Amino acid sequence: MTRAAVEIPTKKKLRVATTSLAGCFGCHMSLLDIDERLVPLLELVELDASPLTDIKHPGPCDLGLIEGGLCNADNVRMLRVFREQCKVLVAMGACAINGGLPAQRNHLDIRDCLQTVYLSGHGVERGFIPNDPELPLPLKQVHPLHDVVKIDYFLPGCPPSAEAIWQFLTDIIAGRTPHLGHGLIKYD
Amino acid sequence: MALNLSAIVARHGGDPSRLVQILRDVMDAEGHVAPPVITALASTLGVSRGQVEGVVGFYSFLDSEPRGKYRVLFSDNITDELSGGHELRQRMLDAFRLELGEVSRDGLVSIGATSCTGLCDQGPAMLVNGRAIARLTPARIGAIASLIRGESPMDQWPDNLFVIDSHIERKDLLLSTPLSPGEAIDAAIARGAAATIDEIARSGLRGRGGAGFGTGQKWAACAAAHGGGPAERYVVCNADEGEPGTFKDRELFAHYTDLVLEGMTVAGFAVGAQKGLIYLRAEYPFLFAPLLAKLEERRRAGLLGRDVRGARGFDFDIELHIGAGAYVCGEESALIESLEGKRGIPRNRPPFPVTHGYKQQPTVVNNVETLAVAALIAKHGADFLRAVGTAKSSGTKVLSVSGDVARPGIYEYPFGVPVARVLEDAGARDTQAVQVGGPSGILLGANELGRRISFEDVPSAGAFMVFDTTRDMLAVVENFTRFFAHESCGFCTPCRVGTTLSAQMMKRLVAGKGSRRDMKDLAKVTQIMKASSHCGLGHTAGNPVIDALAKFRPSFDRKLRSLDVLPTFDLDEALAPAREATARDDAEAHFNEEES
Amino acid sequence: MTAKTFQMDGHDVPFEEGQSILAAALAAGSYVPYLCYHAEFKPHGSCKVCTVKVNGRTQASCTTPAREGDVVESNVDELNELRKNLVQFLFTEGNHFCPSCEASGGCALQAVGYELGMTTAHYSPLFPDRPVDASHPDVLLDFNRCILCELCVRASSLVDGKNVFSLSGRGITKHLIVNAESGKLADTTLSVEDKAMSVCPVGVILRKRRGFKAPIGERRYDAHSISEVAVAHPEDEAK
Amino acid sequence: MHSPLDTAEHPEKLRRVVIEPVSRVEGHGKVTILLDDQRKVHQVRLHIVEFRGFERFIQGRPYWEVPVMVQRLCGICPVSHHLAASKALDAVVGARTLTPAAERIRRLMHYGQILQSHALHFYHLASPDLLFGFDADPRKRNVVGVLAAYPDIARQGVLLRKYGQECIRVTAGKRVHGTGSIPGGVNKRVTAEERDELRRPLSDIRAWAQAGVALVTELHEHNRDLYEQFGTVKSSLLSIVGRDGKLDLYDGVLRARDAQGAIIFDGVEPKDYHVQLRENVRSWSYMKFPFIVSRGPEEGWYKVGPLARIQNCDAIGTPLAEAARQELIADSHGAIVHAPLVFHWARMIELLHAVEVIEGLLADPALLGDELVASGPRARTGVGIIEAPRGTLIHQYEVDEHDLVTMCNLIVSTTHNNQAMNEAIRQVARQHLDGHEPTEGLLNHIEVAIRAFDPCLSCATHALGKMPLAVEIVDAQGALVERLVRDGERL
Repeated sequence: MTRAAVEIPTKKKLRVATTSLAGCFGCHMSLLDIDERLVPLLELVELDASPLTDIKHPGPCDLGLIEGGLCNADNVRMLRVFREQCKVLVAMGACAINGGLPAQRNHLDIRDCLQTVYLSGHGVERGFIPNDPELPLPLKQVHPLHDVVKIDYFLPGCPPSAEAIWQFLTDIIAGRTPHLGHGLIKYD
Repeated sequence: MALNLSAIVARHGGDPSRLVQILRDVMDAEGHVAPPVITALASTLGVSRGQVEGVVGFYSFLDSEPRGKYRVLFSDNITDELSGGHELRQRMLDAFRLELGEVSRDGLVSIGATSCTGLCDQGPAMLVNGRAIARLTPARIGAIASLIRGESPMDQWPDNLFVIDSHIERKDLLLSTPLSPGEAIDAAIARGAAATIDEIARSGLRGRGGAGFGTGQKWAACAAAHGGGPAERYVVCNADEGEPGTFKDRELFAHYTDLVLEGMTVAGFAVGAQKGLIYLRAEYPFLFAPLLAKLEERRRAGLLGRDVRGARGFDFDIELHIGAGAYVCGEESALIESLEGKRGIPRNRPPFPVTHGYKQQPTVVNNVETLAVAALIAKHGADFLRAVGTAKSSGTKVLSVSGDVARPGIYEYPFGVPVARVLEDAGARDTQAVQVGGPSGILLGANELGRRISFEDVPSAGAFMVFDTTRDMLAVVENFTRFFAHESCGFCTPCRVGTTLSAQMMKRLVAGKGSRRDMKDLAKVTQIMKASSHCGLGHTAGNPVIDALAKFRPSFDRKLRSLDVLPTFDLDEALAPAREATARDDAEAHFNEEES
Repeated sequence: MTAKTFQMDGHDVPFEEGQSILAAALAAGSYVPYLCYHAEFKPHGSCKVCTVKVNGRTQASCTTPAREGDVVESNVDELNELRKNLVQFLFTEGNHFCPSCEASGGCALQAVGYELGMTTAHYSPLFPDRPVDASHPDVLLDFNRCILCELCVRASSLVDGKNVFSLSGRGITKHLIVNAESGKLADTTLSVEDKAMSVCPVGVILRKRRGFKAPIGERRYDAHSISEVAVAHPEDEAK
Repeated sequence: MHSPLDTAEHPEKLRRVVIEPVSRVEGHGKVTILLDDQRKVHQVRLHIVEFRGFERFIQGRPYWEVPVMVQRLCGICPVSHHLAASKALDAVVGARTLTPAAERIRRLMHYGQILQSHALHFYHLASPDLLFGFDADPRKRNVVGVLAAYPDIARQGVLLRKYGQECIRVTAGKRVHGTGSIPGGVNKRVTAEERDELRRPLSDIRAWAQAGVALVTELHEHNRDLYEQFGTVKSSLLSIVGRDGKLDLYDGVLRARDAQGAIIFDGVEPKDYHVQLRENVRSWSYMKFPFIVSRGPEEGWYKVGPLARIQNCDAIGTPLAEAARQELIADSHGAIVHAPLVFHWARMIELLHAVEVIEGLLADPALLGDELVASGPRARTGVGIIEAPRGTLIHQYEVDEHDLVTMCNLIVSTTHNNQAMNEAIRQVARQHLDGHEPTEGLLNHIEVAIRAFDPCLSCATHALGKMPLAVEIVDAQGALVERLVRDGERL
């Protein structure tokens, strides 16, 4: 294995934080699906807090990309941290935009959901509902991000395609208003 | 209460267009219209079951599931609210340990809310099994609760509970010109049909329901429909006085019945109709029996029936239809749908009712007050009306004055009367705002009291609700948005969704949980409703919001917190079910105040 | 004799007497977004997505008869914004989980959303509770996605002569019902050959056990946008 | 046996260190560590903190929607859920045997998934620890750092992942959350052009996969003690194996071995999984704790995933990967390996295997067939078991006569490893934290152990979620004394 010289970049890059709240990480996967273009992208972008880095909480950022909706108390708190830290906040993917599949529990009583999974769940022995203070409580309903904070842009799709994410990011980097042209807006 | 369905259907001649009336009778007999009854009715009447179920589902006063043996509905107009209606409602809910809209477990009582019952001059008001009770007080609520607990039959309840007062405070041309039964009909017959229409047209009479369309023009179009040839023509009296804050038709029907019926008959003569239909709102049950008696009396007097007043070939009779709780049926084409036994969905226009109305026949639909005025014109001529009012608004307007005034009631003025004059006469003090024409009308601020009631300036269907400076105008507007959300027929997207979103946003704003985004969205939603709704309900549903945003901006701003966006839901409350399931109450199981 | 025309967005559009502005525009190759319109049925104009300006007044183009010399605006920012808002209303009102919907890719609501550049439903979703009806052996009704266009109501009544579908409720509680005392589709006379089976523009009326048979890329609006499909085969699209 | 660090005797007297969220893993979780005044560790727990309720809201949905719906459990291995659900529902629609084309197309999809997920996990997420050291500068201890320092390795990782994703796109319609697999088969045939397109880069892909195996082998040899000791706790192993006993990640029967390699059960048909496995609930995690019934909840926990699989099977059916496997076995002189860091080695062997399998599928003319769906007599229930990238994945459904799902039970890979991960981090805490002030670098050791299992916490949140790191030091009364944010540069 050859090791290249490491340069800590000094040029001012676009500082980007990402996170997944009640999401499946599919949007992050789609971000990675820009494949080789990751290399030029990472020359223009500095990753702050993200599942890909060991920065656990975002500092001041130019851009925040959030995947996933609001399912529990922690999601709400983390979203607010992102809103405080990020100049531009983006709801990425169906869950962030409308709650997504997890919102299919919204017509159910969360108490009933918990009971089904932990009390009467198939093959569960001596079941009870986890109740440790370390665990964030689920919200009554799953909510989209814009129910709680201002969202600047919406990047739809489940997940948004790599092309859509690329288009969006290159627009932002170039200082343009992001515009998803034909074929890049998808809801599925 | 055994249900004799075939007797009910027979009473209505097995006529599917009487479906709403039939269902009302079923409600009276059984308290609800059960699914098997819907099935039986559909097959008896020869219509699809879905159509019957759809009608039951459309009207507020028809239920497919059992409500309480005593069905209590509190009037939810803003005037009821301002006079303590919500507190009384809560008192009654507490008495029976019920939530709003709930039926007690023993099936004894259900307590809900209904749109304005037209008793704003003597609110708060309620309906119990369709019967109106006004001037509610804690004592009356207590008495009613006892009667219900004792399961006392309603016809044994003290009569004084059901007394409806009359407050005619100012009379002008319409209310003070006497007319003997038959006089106007005679005059019209003498003048001839075409000339009667001309006379009406020349008088400048415009519809008193709010839109102000020329009555003569409407009659002429109806008479000329189908080339003026033979057709079944209809005259419909729109007495579905649903606009919150208006109760003038109630008084006209109570005390000027002959005048209204005379007007209908004149219209029937003028356009060549043989049948008149009164569409009376269900909230005025105290008018039903007197009205039916009056119709019978007029039949006996030769004022209705064959060869009216001896005029050969002028056969005209009037049928009474009662609504079932749907504001949108005040819209003339929705009203016609309802008369035909359907869901009250406004029709696409053209064609207009004057050519394709009731049963697709030429139909004139006029407001109660319009018809009463028409009777006077038939008798006294066009100039009688032209002599008062303004250039484009001849005659007078009957106003229903309520809210923060010393003397609520009926006030008739020549068109052109300044708003301030009405306020003064009614004994208003420290007026902050006046809602003229009801929620769909215009909200005037204190600096606009010099404006005049007329088609040129501030048109009004009759409602005149006064708010003094102690009132929270946001709460007023919130009540109105709730009203429209409840009354939207749901046919078109903008109104169906827009009214609901407006109501939600206003609710947040009033609770101090709204955001600037809510205000921006409110403005946008009302704009969408105005631009693309199917009928007047949607077009005007945003009016109070638009007016309030323009004229009472500080009221909104006071309630806003500084954040641009606030949660659209209560964060801590959203954790409550999970707290319950886990029996947790630690700090992490809550959003603290700062977070919420 | 020259055909009668009106002007739309600066172009002459020919029409036949009695034709609506929408029908004439589609026939002439000009797309106007719509959802509740269907060439085979009398338009009723409930979705309002086809709203245009006729001589300066906003009107639903499906229910407005074309008139000689009318000046119609359609493809302009103001109206597209209005339409987008109406589509947002529809998304807000129902439960539209496109990711797991078998109608995705062939859904007119979704395709019109794409066409209008909608990236979010914007408003706070209402998340109504609308249970599915799976009682029928061959047909599933998923009311979550209903946009109340009434095409099934019209098709069942006018073509199938069955009145399987109706509407009940009012305002935001308005909903599709079936013609059975049980409220269940199994107790109606619906059959899979009925016209009502094929008119749903979204994913409410579904042939059972057929979901996801069409792969991504081969669904109705995968290769061509709804604006292209609608004017290429206006009659077919309406079906 | 649970380690004593599962639950402290007097938690109220201890200080609490939190790693939240655990990063460079797929999903949300957090670790809490309780220490006494002498920094002795008393309690270590990996909490899965999210609950999404899939098992509940799938009830009442039509069965054919399920394979598409359950993918949203996880965007990293959506294909695993897609296929596990499809397999369960194959039974419901009576498709006892798939058509030859459908079988191959699903396998292509699945091995594409194994390839992309393993590449993602090793190159994008785990390699920074292994290449730079566990306590290297957190600012560069990520994929960007790898790109800068080892551009060739990073680039190969990106392209390997890309190739796997392309296999998925061709078979499922799109890279993430496609719709290709349906009950009874697939909806999309593979064209000759698509096949040829996938064949073109194969020789590079194979070479890079081999280089990947070589890289982990080299890393292991360079730091043998660490790789063998770090977080090592013995347990049973579980996976499916092919009916011929060979490694098969798409289909087979359940086999479990004890820590020494003796068979606990074998040949268990998927539908009988519940006879062998049950689940426990703990108060402090939304993720359940499965165990082998015959061993009981205390001792019946086990490991799943690459390390379990390559030791559980009799052999790997492809030559390059089998040779690599033999090397791994030889390295431990045939003893069962339990070291979490060796997961990486096993993972790269499987990655190589996936490339070989794909190569074989692309050479098989049956792949291009156009008979895609099979059916037969309906059944009420179905169980689908597949080896997802990170371990055994079980989907079970009951479907009523109206075609609606009435019961759903999911045991996802990460859930199987729940106890194993907890035990591993307890071991790491004992080995590295006890008596030390918890620094960022030390706390990353905890995460390194979690990462070795490649936990997909996203999957696990049908009851879950994400993992940053903050250290909160509280006094005996529970008041916050100090908060160290293990936040890369902002520590």
